[in-house]
Amino acid sequence: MGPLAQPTGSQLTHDSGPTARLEMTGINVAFGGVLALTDVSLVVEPGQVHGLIGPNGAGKTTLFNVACGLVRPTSGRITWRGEEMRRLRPSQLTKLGVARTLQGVGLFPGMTVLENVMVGAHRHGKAGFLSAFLALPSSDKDERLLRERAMRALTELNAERYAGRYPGSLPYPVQKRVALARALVAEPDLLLLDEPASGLAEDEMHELGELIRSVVGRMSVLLVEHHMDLVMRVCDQITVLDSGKQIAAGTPEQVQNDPAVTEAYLGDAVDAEADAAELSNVDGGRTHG
Amino acid sequence: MSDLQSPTSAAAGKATDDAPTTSTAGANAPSAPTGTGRSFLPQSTLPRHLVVLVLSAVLAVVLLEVSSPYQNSQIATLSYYAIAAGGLTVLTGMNGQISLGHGALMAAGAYTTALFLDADEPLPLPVILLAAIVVATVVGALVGVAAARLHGPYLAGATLALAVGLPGLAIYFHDIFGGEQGMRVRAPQAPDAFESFVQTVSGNNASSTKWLAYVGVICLLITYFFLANLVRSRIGRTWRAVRDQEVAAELAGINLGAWRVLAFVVSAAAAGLAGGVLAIVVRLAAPSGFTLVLSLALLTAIVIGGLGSLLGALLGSALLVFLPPFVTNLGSDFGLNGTEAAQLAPFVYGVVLIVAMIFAPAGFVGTIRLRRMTAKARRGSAAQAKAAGANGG
Amino acid sequence: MDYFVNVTITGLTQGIIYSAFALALVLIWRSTRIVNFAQGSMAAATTFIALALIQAGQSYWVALVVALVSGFVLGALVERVIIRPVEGGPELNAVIVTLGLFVAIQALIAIIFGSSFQSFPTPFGVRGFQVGGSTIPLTPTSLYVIGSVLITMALLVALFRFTRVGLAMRASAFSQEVARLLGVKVGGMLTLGWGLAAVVGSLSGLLIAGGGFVYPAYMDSLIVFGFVAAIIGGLDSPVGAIVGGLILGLALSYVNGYVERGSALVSVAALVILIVVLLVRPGGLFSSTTARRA
Amino acid sequence: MAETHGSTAMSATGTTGGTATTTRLLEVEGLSSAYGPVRALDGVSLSAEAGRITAVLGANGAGKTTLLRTISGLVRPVAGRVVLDGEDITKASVESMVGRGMAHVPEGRGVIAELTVDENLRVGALFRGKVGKDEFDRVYDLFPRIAERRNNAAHTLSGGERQMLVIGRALLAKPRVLLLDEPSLGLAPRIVAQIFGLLRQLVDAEGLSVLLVEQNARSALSVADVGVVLNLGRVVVTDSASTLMGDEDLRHAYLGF
Amino acid sequence: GGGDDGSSSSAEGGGENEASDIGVTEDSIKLGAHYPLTGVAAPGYSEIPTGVQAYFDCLNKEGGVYGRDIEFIFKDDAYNPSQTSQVTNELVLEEEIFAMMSGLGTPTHSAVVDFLNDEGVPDLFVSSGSLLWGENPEEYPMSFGWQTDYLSEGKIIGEYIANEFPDAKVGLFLQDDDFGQDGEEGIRQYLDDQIVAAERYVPGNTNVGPQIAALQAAGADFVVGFNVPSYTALSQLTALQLGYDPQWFYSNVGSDPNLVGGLLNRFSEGKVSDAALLDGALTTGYLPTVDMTDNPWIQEFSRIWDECGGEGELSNYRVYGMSQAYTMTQALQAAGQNPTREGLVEAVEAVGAEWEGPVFAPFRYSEDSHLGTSGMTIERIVGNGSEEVQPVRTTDIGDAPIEEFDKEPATPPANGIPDEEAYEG
Ligand SMILES: Nc1ncnc2c1ncn2[C@@H]1O[C@H](COP(=O)(O)OP(=O)(O)OP(=O)(O)O)[C@@H](O)[C@H]1O
Ligand SMILES: Nc1ncnc2c1ncn2[C@@H]1O[C@H](COP(=O)(O)OP(=O)(O)OP(=O)(O)O)[C@@H](O)[C@H]1O
Ligand SMILES: [Mg+2]
Ligand SMILES: [Mg+2]
Repeated sequence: MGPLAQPTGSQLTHDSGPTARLEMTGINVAFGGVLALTDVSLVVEPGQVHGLIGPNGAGKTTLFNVACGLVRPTSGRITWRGEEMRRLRPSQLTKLGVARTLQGVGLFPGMTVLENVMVGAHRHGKAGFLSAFLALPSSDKDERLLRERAMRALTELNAERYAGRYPGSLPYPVQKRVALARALVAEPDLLLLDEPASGLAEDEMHELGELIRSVVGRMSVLLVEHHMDLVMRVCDQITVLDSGKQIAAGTPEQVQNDPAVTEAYLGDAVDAEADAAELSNVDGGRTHG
Repeated sequence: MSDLQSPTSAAAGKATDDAPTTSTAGANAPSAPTGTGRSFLPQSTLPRHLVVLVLSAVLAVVLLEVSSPYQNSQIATLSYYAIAAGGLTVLTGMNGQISLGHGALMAAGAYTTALFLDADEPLPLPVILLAAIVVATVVGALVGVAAARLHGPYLAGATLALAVGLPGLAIYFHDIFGGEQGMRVRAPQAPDAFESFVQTVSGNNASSTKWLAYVGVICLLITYFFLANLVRSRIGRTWRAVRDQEVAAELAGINLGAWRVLAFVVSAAAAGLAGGVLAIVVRLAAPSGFTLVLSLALLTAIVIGGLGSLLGALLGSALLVFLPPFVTNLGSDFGLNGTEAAQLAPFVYGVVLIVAMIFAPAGFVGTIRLRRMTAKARRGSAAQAKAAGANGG
Repeated sequence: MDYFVNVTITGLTQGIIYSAFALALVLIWRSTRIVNFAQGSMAAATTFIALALIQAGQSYWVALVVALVSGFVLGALVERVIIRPVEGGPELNAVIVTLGLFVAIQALIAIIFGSSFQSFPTPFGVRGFQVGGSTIPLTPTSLYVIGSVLITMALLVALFRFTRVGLAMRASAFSQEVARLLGVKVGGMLTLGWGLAAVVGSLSGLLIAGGGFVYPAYMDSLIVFGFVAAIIGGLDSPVGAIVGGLILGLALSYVNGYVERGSALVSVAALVILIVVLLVRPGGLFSSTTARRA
Repeated sequence: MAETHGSTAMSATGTTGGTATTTRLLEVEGLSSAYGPVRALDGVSLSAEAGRITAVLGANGAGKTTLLRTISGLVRPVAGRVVLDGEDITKASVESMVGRGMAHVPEGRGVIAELTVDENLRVGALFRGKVGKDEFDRVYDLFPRIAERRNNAAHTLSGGERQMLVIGRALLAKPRVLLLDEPSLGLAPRIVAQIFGLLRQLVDAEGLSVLLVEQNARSALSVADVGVVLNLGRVVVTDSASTLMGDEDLRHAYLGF
Repeated sequence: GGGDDGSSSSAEGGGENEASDIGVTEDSIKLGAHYPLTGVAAPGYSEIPTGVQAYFDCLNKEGGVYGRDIEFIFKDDAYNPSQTSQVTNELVLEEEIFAMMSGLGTPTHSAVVDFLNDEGVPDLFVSSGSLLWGENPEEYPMSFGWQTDYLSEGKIIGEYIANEFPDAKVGLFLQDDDFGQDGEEGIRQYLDDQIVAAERYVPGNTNVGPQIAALQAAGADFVVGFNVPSYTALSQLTALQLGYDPQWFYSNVGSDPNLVGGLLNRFSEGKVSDAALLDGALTTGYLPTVDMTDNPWIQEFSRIWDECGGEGELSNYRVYGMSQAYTMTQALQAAGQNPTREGLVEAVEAVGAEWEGPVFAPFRYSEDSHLGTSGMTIERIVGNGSEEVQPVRTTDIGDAPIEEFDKEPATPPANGIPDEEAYEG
């Protein structure tokens, strides 16, 4: 168990009791003519890993964006810890105990890995402008604490040896780990992960799965992922979206055996081949002319 | 695990593993706690920066006392450019907001200083300069609020309009600000203590030019001290985060707008002080002193010097001050007449800008730093290869 | 009433000149994502070439063609030699390079052609038309200017909207590497973009010069207002450049004409207009939808 | 789940395709590349044959992406050659590659974000001159999701939609050699299966040669004929896909499963 | 006397040349100046130093002043006060000039006037008609104006119009700074009630349509412009567009018929069917202009330009520079064989008012005033030249009356080099 589980971390866990529950009801989002989400509802129970799956363009990232205040829903309610959140702004998230990773990596290219993670710990910074301006010892102490926190997060993700490097030249999975560290270092009660396993090899995915399970004691997780074995392994509950609508919800087993899900998302051999056969004349142009 | 006790040193070793790919990163390194290996300096910020401050002050006094009166005046000029460029470094280099309008913020400071010095019994100079800072800060805050939502060329355009627009107010309200003709500024007299100080230090006599140079340099050192503090703290890191990836920064709990405005405010404060120093050094606050050329010159200074680095801002400003007379005199030495030599200066300046950007895209400081990092990385990777070879075999 | 008409028309004719300049900025922005601060100097350079020809006895039209051609050559050359190394680098570096170019070219013009006032001819009359007994400040020359600018805009819109080259230019501007992988000759497109933009820039320089004085820095005041016009319109839109220029020209003319000592407020007014537009639409009037953030 | 479906698709057509007459369409000889002091490729040799899918595998940072980028000229090698169809293209320009029949789908969703979906496709077809509308329609049929977004700017697309767009765009170029860098990244399992199935068909029917870089070695090997394993910029092993699948030590050492 | 070889006959005082003050050696005197040589203000103004230089070069050939060569160093300030301050520092502190002369521009020179006076550097013959340099010698004891100040010019123009065009409805076209302001103040002293409109422009704003339209709308049939040359052209063109044809009167700064008229004519070739656009416009003069080919000063300056000048033709800007150099030579001669900065200033105050030269009317130099020449003619522009419509009249600032000036115009001395006696305190 990493240092995050040490006292500083556990101080926060008392919140993630029954109240640390995210509830989204009747969410609608439209971009111009595109209905990205239609009447989607979802509850992330405290201490659970909730999977969100669905075909590409189903609206998963959009739902994340709604939860983060990056996209304003045309209608619907978001309740976090029993309080309705209106006019939520992304920058308030960490204060509310919510952290998120971005699809892709989204690291700060001009900053070292350590600094990247320190930014994630922004909300734990106590020293204000004045103490920084005057270089008061409190500012230095604050920095030291943040740095230690960040190093612990990096260590937990086995990335501490990259601390002084710039992200641009690091292997993709390392970058993803750093991004995860940046989210974890905020010590959230709810962690939103958007495709954390994309670009990872199978063993790395395993490690990731274990990591996710290991943080569940401290926070709940909402996970978007296309790697089904990972999803099935780590999730307690799963919601399936297709074309902005919820088509299924339940435990991994229930979802896996739902024909609607197979049809829309998982596909099966027959389907895939039929598709391929039907479409393979994309390149008919060459043979015909 | 023992590394955890001093993560800085652990990271410092690794910092050399790779050179950052973006040129800004090169200049960022000083602020990154991992970048510098100057071990003789204390690690804590305050003592560290105080040591540098004192050393710089001593150096400055030596420089001012061994240099000629004209060089004194050039140093005075350098100081106001460098103060403004330092502020702009925070805004553009650290926070990624381009400003083509810092000349206007300097004007705010300069006119404030002129107005206060115009009084029959002017307040003490530090108070006046403080007022200049406050006024410029207020203007900067207003501009910052408007600018917080703008990006790239749109921000450039808005600040460009500011550079041209704000001095226009001085013409419109000519009864207060003296119109096109401007407000003449009576440079404040040196206190007696200054005279005895110079006497004891070097035995030179304390001219008003020297006094102004001292005022400029003192303001410069103080400004850079505070700016360096900010740059090395959480504040600086947050600014850079906003610059690099705004969505990720926002998700980390950073209020983009507020931090952008803060950067503008800090930067405007520096510009205000620079304007105040300019007013007393030039002895005039007039619209023609704050044309677009000034704003653009500041921007070129920080980029040529090395974007994001205070040292770079200083070097870039030095280029602004020393290059034109150097070229003009060189032209004269080669037998050009006064007009031709004068036209040569902007030509050479332009060419220098182009050549510098092509061959040293990270600026003076950034290029040197990148070079050093690459060299270290090369040594590092050679060592690694050796190790790997041993393993593989 | 006459006064209102006069102020309006002078505002429009001034505005179309801002538009012309803005159009060239838009073109370069669209084809290389660079704001070319050297636009004014480059245009001035070709104007001086045209002037030299006219003074040597050539007709206006010969000089015009030569100026446009030399504009193309200058633009292409500048892109190849000076801009190419900084393309794809940090945004600010390109800005600094064009600033350097701006200063250097202007100085070079002064060194070669001297820095005194010279007059530049216009092929059409400069007397206002008579409308119902009174003269309105619309002259054959201003019609020539308006016509040229509108035609140029139409050509540009067509280029980008309907031609393969236009598409290739845009692709190159947005993403060099992807465009290259798709077989687009990116280098050529960037050069072409600068060449064409310099042609439009030269045209604007000649139109602005026509019937007035030229000297090495004669485009300086336009750089600001032309840029502001382009920003108001939204840097990506040729139509926006025209509209932005006209709005700016009109607004400034009204400030100038209806506010006591308004001339002193013109630059302030430009600032205010720009800020108001950008507060409502941070990407200019004709900007497309805002980007998806995550 | 994806893996199972992928391998099913392969088993239907893949094994037979492998025996078709093979010509060495693309040959890479002793290729080395470096980023500054960092050497990313070190004397890599391999060949990709017509009618075959060659999977390039290896841990993160092994140099897979660099290999593809060097082949298509985005990275200039410090040593070695790239030969396409008997012609040395090591020094050929990036722009000329697609005209020579080589299409490269870069890592990380190489859409031109500011252009619309339709314009993105049109840019991909520019080098071919006039391209019939029906060919565009076929891409849209293949990926109905992006058909709906035809006139939207590409930056509004979801991650997976972008991936569909770039793959569809590459197909429009009608390449003989297709370099794919992690095509399954961010795609729903069903789409992955569909794309792999489609690839198999094209390869078998048209003699297309595919160089497929995948992080997910299992699913890549399930569709490929040949596997090349890179480690620290060097080729460790080249063998048939089925052999590699069977070699447990190798899988553990380099392929992470 | 050391290098006395003829023409500087006032070296008769005898004695040796000494390095009597900063910038003075046994055989040279250093003078400095600042002008806009680059940028927007360069056209025209950048020619002034070439005139000064040509004059001094010829003077040096003839033995200079008391055998000393005049070394004239001029620097570019791009019309930016900060830069003026920098180059002035360079001139004073690094080059160690003896005196500043001909520094150009009101805002620019404002930036250095305090410094020059604090340092005790004579600041002679500032190239600007602002009152600042001459009005109050107590504040700026080292500074001297040279050309007619704008207030006096305004008065002379006002009186002329009141006398000759008593029924005219006068509109003013003014640059929005001290230049326009002083001019307006002077004019209003004489014809306040005739003025129907006063329109202002700010340089850099090239649309003067609203201003001209407003003058037209106000019914002004006589327009007086206190503007710079490029705005003369703009106002003419705009008036043409509007079909507006009042009697124009441009103040001296904006009129240069040779420059503006010539340029206007050239571009409008064939297209404006009338003859010269500026034809018939009125203006003022205090110096001969190049079109006056019969004027002996112009003839002398042409010779100097041919012999000692650089490229290009003699222009009115160069005549201006040469005339200043001429006055400067008078001042240096008056300062005596071994001049000091103090002595130079004293000499100008004491005898400057008596100097004769190309300038039409005497300077007002005294202990109480450092204002330059006091008189102007009124001229009508004809073609590229002008004809006098009212001979020189002189006045002063404040409510000083306007007087006719009847002295014969001076003629240039041999070689165009003055011969003033040393003023002995
Ligand atoms: N700003 C926007 N403007 C227009 N359309 C948008 C915007 N953002 C999202 N969309 C559309 O909304 C739909 C849902 O997108 P979203 O990114 O939520 O999908 P997703 O489920 O995350 O898909 P993927 O698995 O591919 O990442 C997509 O079709 C997308 O094109
Ligand atoms: N732009 C770059 N600058 C410096 N080093 C780089 C750069 N790109 C890649 N590298 C380094 O080159 C090596 C090979 O990288 P490459 O991207 O080819 O690996 P990969 O096998 O594609 O990995 P991944 O699975 O992460 O995509 C790595 O060590 C990486 O750190
Ligand atoms: Mg998504
Ligand atoms: Mg890769």
